[in-house]
Formats: sequence, C-alpha cells, structure tokens
Amino acid sequence: MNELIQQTFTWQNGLIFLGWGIVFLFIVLGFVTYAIYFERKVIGWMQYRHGPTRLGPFGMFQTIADIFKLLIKEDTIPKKADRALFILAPVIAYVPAFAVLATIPYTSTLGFADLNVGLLYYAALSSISTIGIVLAGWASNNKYSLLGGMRSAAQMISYEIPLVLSVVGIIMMNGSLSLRTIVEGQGSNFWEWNLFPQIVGFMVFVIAAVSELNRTPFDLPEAESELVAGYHVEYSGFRFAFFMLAEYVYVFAISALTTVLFLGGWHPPLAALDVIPGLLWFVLKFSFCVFFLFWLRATLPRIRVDQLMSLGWKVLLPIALANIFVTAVCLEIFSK
Amino acid sequence: MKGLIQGLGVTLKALTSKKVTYRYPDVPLTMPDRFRGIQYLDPDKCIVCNQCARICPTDCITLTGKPNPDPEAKGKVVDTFDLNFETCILCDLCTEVCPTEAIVMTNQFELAAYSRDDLFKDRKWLSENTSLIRQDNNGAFMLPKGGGKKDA
Amino acid sequence: MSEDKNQREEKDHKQEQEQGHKLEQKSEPSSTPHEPSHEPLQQEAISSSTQDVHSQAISQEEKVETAALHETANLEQKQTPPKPPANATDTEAAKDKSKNDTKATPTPTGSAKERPAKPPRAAKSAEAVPEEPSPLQPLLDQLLEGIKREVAESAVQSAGINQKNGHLITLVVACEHWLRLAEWLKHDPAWQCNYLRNLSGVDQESYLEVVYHLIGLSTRREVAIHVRADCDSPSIPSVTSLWEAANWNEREVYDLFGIHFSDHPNLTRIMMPDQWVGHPLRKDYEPLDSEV
Amino acid sequence: MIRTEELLLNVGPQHPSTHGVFRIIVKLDGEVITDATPVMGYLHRGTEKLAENLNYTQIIPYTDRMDYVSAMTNNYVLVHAVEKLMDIEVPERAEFLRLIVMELQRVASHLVWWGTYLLDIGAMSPFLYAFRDREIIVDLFNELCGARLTYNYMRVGGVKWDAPSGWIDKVRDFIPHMRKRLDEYDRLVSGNEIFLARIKGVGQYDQETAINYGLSGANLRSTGVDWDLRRAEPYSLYPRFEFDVPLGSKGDCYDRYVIRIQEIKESLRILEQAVAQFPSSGETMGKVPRVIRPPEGEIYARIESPRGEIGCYIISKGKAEPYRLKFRRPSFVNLQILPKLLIGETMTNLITILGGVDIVVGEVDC
Repeated sequence: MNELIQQTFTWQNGLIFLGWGIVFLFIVLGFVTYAIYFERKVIGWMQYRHGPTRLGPFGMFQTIADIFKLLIKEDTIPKKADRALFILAPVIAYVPAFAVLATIPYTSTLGFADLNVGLLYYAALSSISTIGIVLAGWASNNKYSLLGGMRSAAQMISYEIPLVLSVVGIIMMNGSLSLRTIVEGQGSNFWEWNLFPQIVGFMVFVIAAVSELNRTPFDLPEAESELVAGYHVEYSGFRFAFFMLAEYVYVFAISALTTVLFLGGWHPPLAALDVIPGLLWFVLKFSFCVFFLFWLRATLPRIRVDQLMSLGWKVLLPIALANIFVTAVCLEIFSK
Repeated sequence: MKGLIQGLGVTLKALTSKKVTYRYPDVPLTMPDRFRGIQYLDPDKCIVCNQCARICPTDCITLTGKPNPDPEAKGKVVDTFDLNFETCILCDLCTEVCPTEAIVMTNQFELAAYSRDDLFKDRKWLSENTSLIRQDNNGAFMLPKGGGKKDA
Repeated sequence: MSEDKNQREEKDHKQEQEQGHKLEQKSEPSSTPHEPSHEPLQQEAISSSTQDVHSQAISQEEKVETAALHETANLEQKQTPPKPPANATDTEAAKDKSKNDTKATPTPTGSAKERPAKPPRAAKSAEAVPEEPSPLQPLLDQLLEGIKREVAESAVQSAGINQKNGHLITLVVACEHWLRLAEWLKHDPAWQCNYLRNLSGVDQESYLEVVYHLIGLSTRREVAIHVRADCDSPSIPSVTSLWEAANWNEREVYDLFGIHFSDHPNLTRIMMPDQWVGHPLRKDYEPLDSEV
Repeated sequence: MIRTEELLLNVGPQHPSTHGVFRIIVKLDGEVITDATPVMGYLHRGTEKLAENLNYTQIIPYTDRMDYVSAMTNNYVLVHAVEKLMDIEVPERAEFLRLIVMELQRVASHLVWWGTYLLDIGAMSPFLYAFRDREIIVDLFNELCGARLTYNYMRVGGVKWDAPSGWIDKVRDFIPHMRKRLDEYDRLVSGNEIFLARIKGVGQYDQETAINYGLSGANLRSTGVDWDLRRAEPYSLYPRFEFDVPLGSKGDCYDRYVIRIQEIKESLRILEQAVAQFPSSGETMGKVPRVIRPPEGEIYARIESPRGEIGCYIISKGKAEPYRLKFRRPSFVNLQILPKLLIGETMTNLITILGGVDIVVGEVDC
C-alpha cells in the first residue's frame, strides 16, 4: 500500500485505493454490527440476564435484524425542522468518524496512509463530528434535542483539549506525530510500552476519550433518563442508524488509538511471544479496550453537566499540562 | 476512585455468575396453585344465587337462571353466564362468595385477545376452560357454604 | 357479606342458608329493624343521586336489598344496641376502652395514645354501661376555655371525643372564627399543632364540611376540626399561610367539592381537567356517562 | 439587541423518569430552572367517589391500585380503619401474617425505588439487580395470595389466605439472602464517587419546611424528625419487635437514600423476629358479622407505608357502604415540596430530586 501511495496518482491506483477503501468499510461495518451485539451481550451478562438469544445461534443475527429494520423504517423529518441541516447532520457526524481510521497502523506492514502528522489528523477530524451533533440538535426543532445538542457541544469542546494534551508526552518521547513511528518507538516487552512512563497521560487520555465518545459516565447529550434521547430524538430510520454507526466507529477509532499510543500496537507483551503475528496482538488489546468501554457503561452512573465541566477544565487540563512538564524534565535529565 | 473500582468488581463478578432470567415463551411458566387466572365455571354446581354478580366490584358478571327442568328438584339452574373480561380485575371475590364453588379461578394467565368481543366469555367458554384449575379454593378462609362439597 | 365464621359446622350452614333465602322474598322494610330511620334516607340519597338510566337504579336497589338479606342472617351477632342517632361530631361510643392515656405528659417512650396491641379484651360486657368520661376530658375542657379566651365566645359550635379514634378531640368550628383558631392552635405553647396531617372535604348533603386533622409533633397532641360551609356559596378561609401542606389539599377539595378557599395562593383545579364542569365528589353530581 | 427568552419545557406526562403519568412544566434559563409547576390528574380514577357505592370488601381491590408498588399497606390501612370503627379483634396469627406481609412489601417497595432511582441517575445495572431480588418477594406473595401486584389479601377481621406449608421457611431463608444482596448493592453503588457527587447536597430542606409541608416517611426523617408511625403511634404488633428508626440530619437526597437503605435492613430485622415468634396454629379470621356494617361515626386510621403516612378517613352512617372515604396519600403530600426545591436547580437535578422524593403517581392521583 505504501509504495502505491508514492507513485503518481493514475486511474488505476485510484481504483485500487477505492477498492481497499470499500473493503475496509465493510470490515468496519462488520465490526460495528458485532460490537453492538457484543455490547448487548456483555451488559446483559453483567445484569444477570442473557442479552439477545433468539435470532440466529446465540442471537448473532440480532443486530443485522436491527439494521435491516432501520433500513426499512420510514425516515420522518419533523415538519418545522430545518430540512437541509437535518439531512446534513448525520453525514457530518459520520464521515469524520470513518475518515479518522485512515492513519491507524494495524501491523508493521498493514495500514493505510502513514501521515507524519497522524495524531494531529486524528484530533482535527474527530472534532468535526461535534458540529454534526450540534447541527442535529438544532435542526430537529425539538427542545430536548436542542438541550442535548448544546450539552454535547460544551462537553466535546471542553474534553478535546485534555485529550490532545495528554498525548503530547508521547509525542515528546518519540519525537514525531506519525502513529507508526510511535508504535515502533515502543519495545516488544510490555514494560517498554508508552503505558508505564506515561501512566498519568494514559489516565487523562482514557477519561477524555470516554467523554469524547459521549459514553456512560459522560453520556449527557443522549441522557435517556433526562433528555429522553438527546440530539437524535427526532431521527428515525437510516438517519438514526448513521448516528449509531458514528458512535460505534468512534469506539473502534478510540480503542485503536489507545492500543497504538499506549499499549504498543502490534508488539507482543513479552519478546518471546514474537512468533504470534502482530495483528493478533493488536486485535487482543483492541478488544480489551472495547470491553472496558462496555464495562463502564454497565456500571457507572452519569455525571452532572457542571461537574463534567469542572472535571474537564479544573482537573484534567492541569494534570495533562503537569504531565507534559514532567515528561519534558525527565527527557532532559535522562537523554543527556 | 475506590468506589468506582468496587462497583466495576461487582459487575465483573456478575458477568460470570448464573443468570436469573427464565426463557418464558419457550419454556412454559408454571404458577403456584393459588394463582388467580381466568375463571372456570362448573354449570351444574351453580344454584343461581347471584352472589358473585353482587360482590363483583366492577359488575362484570351477568347470569340468568331458568327453573329446573326435572320437576321434583327445586331451585334454579344456570342458563346463561356472561363474564365481561374487559372489566374483570381478577380480584377473586366471586369465587370467595360462591357457596357451591361453581366458579373457580384457574392458573391460566395468557389472557390476551385479538378483538374486544373475544373478551366476552360466555358460559360455554368458561365451562371448557378446564386447564390448570385451582385446587386450594379459599381453603383456610371459610368452610364451603351450601351444597358443594369440597371435592378437590 | 363475604366473611363467615369458620367455627360453624356445615349443617348449621345449610339450614341458615335456607333461612336466608326465605327472607329474601319477604318485603324489604320489615327485615331491617336495625336502622329503619336510615334506610329511607339512604334510599332517596341513592335514587336522588343517580336519577339516570333505569339499569343503574336497579343495581342500586339490588345492593340495598342484599345488604338487608345478609343482615338478618346472624341476628345474635348484633353487639351494640341501636346507637343513638348521634351526628358525626360526638360519637360517645357505648364501649369504654381500657387505655393508659397519659396524654398530657408527652413522654417519648409510652407515647400518649399508644394503645397496647390487642390486650386480651374482657369478654364483651353487656351493653349500656354508662359511657365513662374519657381521660382526655380535662384536656378538652382546657382547650375549650383557651379557645373562649383567645378566639371568640361562640367559636366552637360543639366539641367531643372520638373514643374509637384513640380519643381524638373533635371540634366543630364556625368558619368565620376558623382562621383565628388555627393561628392560636399553631402558636399556643401548650398545643403547637405544627403538622397538618389530613384535610378532607365532606358533602353532608345539608351542608359542605372540611375536616382538618392536626397534630403537634413535639406535644403529641392531636385534634380534628370540622369547619362547615353552607351549600350554595361555600367559602372557608384558607390556612395555606399557616401550613404549606394545605395548599394542594385545599385545591383538591375545591376541585372535587367546589368549596372556595378565600385568599388561597392559586385556587385552580388539580385533579380534573381545567374546563371540567361540576364537582365530582358532591352527592348531587350526575356522572358524565350514566352506566359507569 | 440580542433578547434571550426562557425555554418552556414540558417534562411531560410521558417521560422516562417521572415515575408514572405526571408532568412538570418547567421554565428553563439555559439549564437552570426558574419556575416549575407540576400538573397531575392524568391517573385520577375517582376511587373515593366509587367507594361510596361499594361495600367494604369491594373497596379492597381498589386500594391495591392506589399505591401499586406497596399494595399491602393500602389494604391494611382500610381494613385497620374499619376494624377500629367496629372494634373487631384480629386473631394473633392473622395479625402476624399481616405484619410479615407488610414488612416484605416495604422491602419490595424500597427495592423498586432503589432500582429506578439509580436508573434516573444513569446507572443501568442496579435496576436489574433490584428487580431480581424483588422477584423473590413477589413470588412469595404469588404463593400466598395468588397475585403479584394487586393482592386483595386482607379482609376486615383477618386475612383471606393462611400461609401455605413451607411459606414461612421460605421467608426465613429470604432474610440472610437479602442481607448478602444488600452488601452487594453497597459495594456496587453506595461508595461510587460519581453517584455520591450526584446526590450529596441536592434537594435540601430543613426541619421547619419539612413539617410545614406535611411531609412524611423518609422525606421527613431525613431532616432528623423522629416520626415513624410504627414507633410514634404503634399499631398491629409493632410494639413487640425492637427495631430502630433511621434518621438523617441534612435533609438532602443522600440522607433520604441512606435512610431508605437502612429501612430495608430494619424491615429485615423485624421480619426475622416476626418469623421467629410466628404462632404455629390459630385462626386467620376474627369474629366478623356477615355484612360489614360499621356503626355510625368517623375514624382516621393511619399507618407507615414505605412512602410515608398513609391515612384512611372513613365517615360511616351505619350502612354497608362508607358515606365518605378519604385516603391521605403520602406521595400527594410529599410532592408539594417539589416546586419549592426545583427553583434554581438544573434539569439533571430535577430528575434526582423527583426520584429522591419517591412518588408513585397512582397514589398521587388516587
């Protein structure tokens, strides 16, 4: 894939990229379907019940049936809604979520583009979907969704900064923004991963990432017990599916990013285990991150808006800055 | 943080523990004997004393009697017995006052109907509703009054 | 009519059952010696309050008649002689209760009205024992002078002690003195009734009435006050200024009875839709659709 | 000139966390509530009007449907009022059965409250945990009186059914099991910092306002007022068992939460003693005339339901039907303090406070 990118852009290359793009789209859609199924099963097990079991063996086809239902369902647009924005909002919410996956290296060879500003690319694109959510909240002309939209705008903006700052420590250690070099910078023994030198950065990153996804301790925009369903209350049919898709693709993206940045991408935890291919390690770490997100959703209550803001600005931000400062000092002392 | 981690521990333990839900539509659910489902009427026990129609808080029982066909037996025999299941609240007062235990509750709890007029149960339907009849009718509450012996 | 004693043998049952049937055919008036005076009254009340579709009237008749049928079934059960037709206020029950009433001293442990749970009761003594004045009588007299002193001479129209209700002091108060009395009850050091526990409207047909149950949490003293308002333009001063609990209760009484509470913060309907016509809990209220 | 308007929001009759058909019209300035007016009556079934044409045995099924989460205490208050009016003596075994059933109902009702309260605050699992344990109690009731929610179990003078064989042992086994579960709940939620941050200091009021608003139950005791009818005005067999009444101090949602959890433990203690002293034999029905015809007079009986003081005011004119029957419903009275508490709070706290007051709309509208 890399040498293809270096060559001049001909029709033939373009078609190959498109082909790979579609293949990857189906991989991600497959992941989303079974992430939803896996989440419902895990949360079910955690609540002493079985989760979906009726459709297909162990309920495998449940999510496929759901998506099929959403496809067939009528796509209602509220009369007084702002039609253009209403239709545009899910697109704006979903496209960056999928575009962000381009720079994530899965194994030493497998990976799409290897931008040298991979991390910056990720942070920039992921904040565009905030606009999509705010647009959805405003366009559906519903008070609840307006509240949901406003809340999510406040939340995402105030958690974007700690998310990015918490990663600056790693960048300083590796000296480059490219995700591939960050992974190569981590050794194949688990104590050489970025996790341990950057443990503080890791904590801030996890909290900010969960809040970025609007998931449970911070799922304020679509707080079902208060705002009924938040910004996507007026959406139905396939447009609603877009928002669900966007949410779960972000789960994919954030888990992949955590694996790459902190858990050493495709490196095995112990050097001796090198014989097992890197992709398997990547998938293992990746699914642990996904499981952790579902685990949080099953246990934790929701945080209040003002507590969310104060946590974001008064707690995470200073810790992230302190982490950068400490990393800088350590680099200065140890690099000599 | 300690509380959060404790909470996560509880849910993790629940992940692997035995589940408590039962597979109702596939596995039929058995109710205890005293469960109050839809009524069963034994027409020949009924002496048309109208007690059940009077006690019913929502007045959903209407019954008419006709004089006993064979001349020497006195008293009346039940002709039509309509139970308007739309308003019946399954409070079990009718079986309580019935002196001859003609009307008895069954454990049948699947009571949904596709149209409202299925809900008007007539005497024929009630007498055929013989599945899972309740045995222990007001056992400790009172001795069976009137003719009906406690044959259960 | 559904309970029965279970120590009676079956045979006696059957025989008594027949007797019950025979009575059914007898004409109704002769079968209830117990309260002849009440039967006709109750009769008109039912027919007047539901002069709608004929079927409704029949089911009412049936209810009254069956009540009479069972009434005669166990005559010897009658414990109490026909009660003097006392009105609701002073129900001096014939029975005296053994009670360790230490109302005056609010000891937290043996709380004043704590009736020992079901002490083995002496066999029901023969009736017509002269009603022994309840231990609260002195307290009642003390309250009455206090009211005469503080509020007004004719404030209390009648006062009594409800034996059955744990010797609850019951007063009937004129509605013009009510607000003044309420303030006194709340601020008087001996009473300090700071907890309005219940506020209910009653339609006594000849007049509308609001019953307040007050209790002082610290003094453990309880009092029930009936305030009367006439039927055509019922209006009672509102006590929301004294007890906030009265706010919605008074709105509910206004909604269901039509009693207007003067200077209530916002006297609007609370249960019924706003454009509802009529006050449902009144006896002379014609239900919207008759066969309900 | 930029003009900011207040947002008028209907926390409407159909809303996931108003515990029933209940609506609050809220004026929002951003997220802060400036004015709240509750609207009710959606579930008003006119029980008091119907009761005037029903005799006492027929009213009992209607009381089940008032506070449908704790039907047993509604049954008991009506039956207790009539028994006091007619001086009927309830046999020992019937009174024990009533007490055991009421305390089980209190545990079940608090479990429903606990599950839905956590769901309002955002945690999904506690609801399932609570209903798994409540299922055991509901099965016990199903075996005893044939119904899971609307029991119609108590009669004037006693109870309808005697305990089936082995029922008391099942109640005895339930108590340790429930205690183990309560520890699990504490580990899952009570220490959770997010949960504590959400309820500490929310919806706070002092003792004067609580008494002035006529609150009762955990809402009153959370401000430190020692007023539990089982202790203050004992009825049934409560004087025979010792249990203590948990009291709060600050009167905020956290105190109410702790009190209700403590009340479950106290109920389990009472159950333990009641099951130990349960008479092995005895009638379940006292001497009751065939037609319940209370003598003329009026009575206001009140007991401690899981939500507060439930009262039944009967005016009888000596007939088989009550002349006037008024229920003092704790949820209706406790709800009055809501508008006062909500001014200045955020939308999220509205749900927390409403959950903390613990209302059942069937009882609010009666």
